[in-house]
Amino acid sequence: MPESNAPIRFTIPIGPQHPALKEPGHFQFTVDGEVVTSAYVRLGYAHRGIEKAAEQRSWIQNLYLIERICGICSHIHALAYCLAVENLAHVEAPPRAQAIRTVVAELERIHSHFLWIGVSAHEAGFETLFMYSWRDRETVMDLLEGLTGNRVNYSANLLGGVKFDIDQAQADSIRKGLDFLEERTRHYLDVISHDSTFLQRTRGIGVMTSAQAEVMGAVGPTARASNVKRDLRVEAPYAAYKAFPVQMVLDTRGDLEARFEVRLKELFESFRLIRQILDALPEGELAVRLPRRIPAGETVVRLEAPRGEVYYFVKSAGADKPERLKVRTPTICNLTSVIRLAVGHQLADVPMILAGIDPCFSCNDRMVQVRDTKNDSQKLMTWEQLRQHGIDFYRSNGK
Amino acid sequence: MNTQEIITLAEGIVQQWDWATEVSHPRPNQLDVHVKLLKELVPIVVGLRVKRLGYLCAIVGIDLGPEANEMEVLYHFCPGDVLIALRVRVPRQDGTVPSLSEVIPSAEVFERELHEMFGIEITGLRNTERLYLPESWPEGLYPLCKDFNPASLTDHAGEN
Amino acid sequence: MNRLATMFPDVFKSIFIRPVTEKYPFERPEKVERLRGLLQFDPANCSGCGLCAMDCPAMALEVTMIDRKARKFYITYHTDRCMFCGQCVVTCNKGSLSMSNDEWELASLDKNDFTIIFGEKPDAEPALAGQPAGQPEPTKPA
Amino acid sequence: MNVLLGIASLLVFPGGLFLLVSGLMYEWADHKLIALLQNRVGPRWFQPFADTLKLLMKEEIIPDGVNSIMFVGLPLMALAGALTAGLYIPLAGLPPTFGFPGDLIVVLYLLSLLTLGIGLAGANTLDRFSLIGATRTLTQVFSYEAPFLLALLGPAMVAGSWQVGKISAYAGSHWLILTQPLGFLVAVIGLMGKLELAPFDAPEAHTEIVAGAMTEYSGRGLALFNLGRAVELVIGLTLVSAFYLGGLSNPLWFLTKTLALLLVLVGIQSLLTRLRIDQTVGLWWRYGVLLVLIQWLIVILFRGF
Repeated sequence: MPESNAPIRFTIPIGPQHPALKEPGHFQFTVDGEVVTSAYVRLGYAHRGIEKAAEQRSWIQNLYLIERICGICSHIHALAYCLAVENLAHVEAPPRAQAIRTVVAELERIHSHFLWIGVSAHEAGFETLFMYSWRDRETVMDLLEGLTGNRVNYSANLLGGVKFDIDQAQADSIRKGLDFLEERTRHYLDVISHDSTFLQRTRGIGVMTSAQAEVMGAVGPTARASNVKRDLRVEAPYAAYKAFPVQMVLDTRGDLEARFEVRLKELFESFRLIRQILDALPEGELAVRLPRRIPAGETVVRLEAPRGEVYYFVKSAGADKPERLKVRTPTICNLTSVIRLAVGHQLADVPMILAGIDPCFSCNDRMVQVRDTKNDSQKLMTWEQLRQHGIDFYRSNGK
Repeated sequence: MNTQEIITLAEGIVQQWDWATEVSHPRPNQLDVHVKLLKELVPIVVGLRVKRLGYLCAIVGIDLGPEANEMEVLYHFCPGDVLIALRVRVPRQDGTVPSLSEVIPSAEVFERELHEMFGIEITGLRNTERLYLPESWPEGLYPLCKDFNPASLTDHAGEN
Repeated sequence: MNRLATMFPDVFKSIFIRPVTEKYPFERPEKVERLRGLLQFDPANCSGCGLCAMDCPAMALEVTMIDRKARKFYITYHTDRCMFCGQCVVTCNKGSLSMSNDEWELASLDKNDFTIIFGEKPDAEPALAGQPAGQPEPTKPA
Repeated sequence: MNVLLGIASLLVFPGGLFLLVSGLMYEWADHKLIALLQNRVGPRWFQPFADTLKLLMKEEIIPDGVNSIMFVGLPLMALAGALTAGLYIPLAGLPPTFGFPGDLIVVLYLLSLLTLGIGLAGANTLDRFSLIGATRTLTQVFSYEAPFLLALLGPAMVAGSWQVGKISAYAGSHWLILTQPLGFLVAVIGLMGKLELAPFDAPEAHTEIVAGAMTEYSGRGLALFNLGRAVELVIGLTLVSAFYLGGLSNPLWFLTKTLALLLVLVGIQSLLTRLRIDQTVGLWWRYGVLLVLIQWLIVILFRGF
């Protein structure tokens, strides 16, 4: 309750159940008229205790548990887990399996980005773009279904390889689908960068500078739209990205429009990469066998999910179950940064800013509380302050 | 900066605390730093951060079990494809680590999760409200500890 | 050049084409070759080893051994627990399991329809039934 | 006999029942056409009726902290206003049932009653979405009302009368869309603002503020507001097409012209992104008013006075 002589603040709660959010999350925005003066997040409504559950299941069973962390980027989670387990077991999946994993990962990226265009268009109130982008998303989902037998939760991975092969007919249907999708992507890129009513809602909104993005630890397309070079496919190539490199898509503007453009331009890279892999699919086995007990050790795997960097820490004690499994998803990194950007914007822009990072709360699987009042935001240090802080620390240590 | 340069740079920074740390290379792109003196943790982090090696990927807590009677906290910094792991050991009961949130804002989330899941106290954390466990979660029960038994929860399930 | 109504070509075209909406119960989607539907069992080579049950992440399979020597056993398949991941098909090295690609409409009003018995289940449980093979101690969800 | 006829005209045609049914049918047409443009199937013809029936059958929950008389009364007032306005306009191509000099202004204010009702209903509840929605609704009223009114007064000026029946009769022989295109444009956009159709749906932008002012309404109250809006859709379409599209001389013309106008509205709805409330206000006062004043200037200059 506001104090009697304090200016009356108006708090708008968004979520856990709200039409703008397809997943549960709770946001509180204090508004002054239409302008947001503070923002507050609380997540974790989709917390399922997966990290604990994983300690009680066998290595193989976990693969499917992990795949269900997120419905959109299910493959990348399973892939990260597989790579971690293979790492621990000192096995490498055969090159053909790696290539197929990469194809599925890129198809998933296309699927995720198309979904995201639709969601953000919906937040912006552009229903037609929403409907058309989701219509076209069906194409990539059908491709994935044809390839793996399921539209979501593809279960393409096995510990040590993949389940499904890509034969000539599959490759042809994927190529055909990609041609259509590429044409559509070109069209959507035109729409989001030239439609004047849409640009009114994206241009100059939610600007995050490169320095801010770096300090607050943004990842994925959100960071790249602010010209932060952070793409693990380039920095630390995994699976088949070593043999088939990708280009990093960067933008300097850092606003919503840049985030849109980065994501769509990334799709062209995906199309190109998938075609390239299909043309030069390495021959060989699909999977190698892994022991049921994984040797003791610990490993960290970081992959570039459609939304940004996923991080997996897996520790084995040599048993048939993991000792500790830790997942960190991209949303948690981006949410803390972007929620601060909402302050000072119109309430109408907030759903767009939220959607701009492509939040995934079930992925996130944890709860954040970032109270961002005006005092608190001063806790954020600029590089200069940080440098000074560092010098002070060195001094106090007599160095 | 390539992998080798980053590793060398990081090692150079950590060397300044050689009385408090122990460095090892489990993998070519990984640098493990065992921090033996807790109060040196934040200065080391600042040292890394100033050289732009301070992209904090995650903070991982590991319960080493009742026999070891210790918990391990891992701070993973991931500049490029390098992994710098600061490892800290704390006692299983009343373990305490300093907060990094003054230096790295995004650390707050990870630290609160750490506190919630392992019962490790974080000194200097501004906000210690419940993080991702429900409000009705019993006090002093830390789900990621090895001796936590999920079945014990059924006793509390009827409360709300 | 920024302009209004960039979606006009789509909108105009859609007047002349059919809606893409699938009228599902009336029009059936095309059959997908690799679709993972209901699990099928071929008893020919099955030895009742129970590996499938061990690897099943959803504990949808239970192998019950009646007589280990005579290789008499039956498998209980809980379709309501199954999440159609296909791990059991990969795990089975005898090729006894496969997934149907046209049986995927599994909704039912009767709970009993969700339990399918592979093999022959004796009418009465024998008093000295063997331990469930392969199945680890079932951890009951709280 | 006259009394019976009067009651019939109030309850069945052109008032009451006819307005309600045609309102719901036009609402369906609106949804169906949008679906068509978005490559979807869209609802079947009885969907709005089913929705209304369902809402009428549901329990109406009166939240704590509201003035319950206002809470129940406002939807009634809004619907009554919209239905009354229907008596003064050439519905179904027939001349208006009632008329008196200057009834155009009365019709416009009766139509505003709906928006006002929604705004007050939102302000009446303690819900934060409703309050924001109410603020936005009322802000929007103040931005579109003046240009819309001015745009409809353009035809009144050339017809030399402020009576809907007479203007519509005059417009029957003059296609005013050709002589007053700017006025037509402002009238159409104004109508969309009045009906809170996309892209002017900021007051009920459900990704931001759920259902805006009507968030707390359920059951009967929501049904009445929805009916009121459906009726207003018909009346608005009738007015604009009667004034600008060469009059409504018979039911066939009525159907053709209003549907053609609806198609224009649907096209605009499906092609534009929702405007923020500040952008809406800016649009109206910067361009809407300016355009309509230019139109007036042209009309005045050519009429010569």
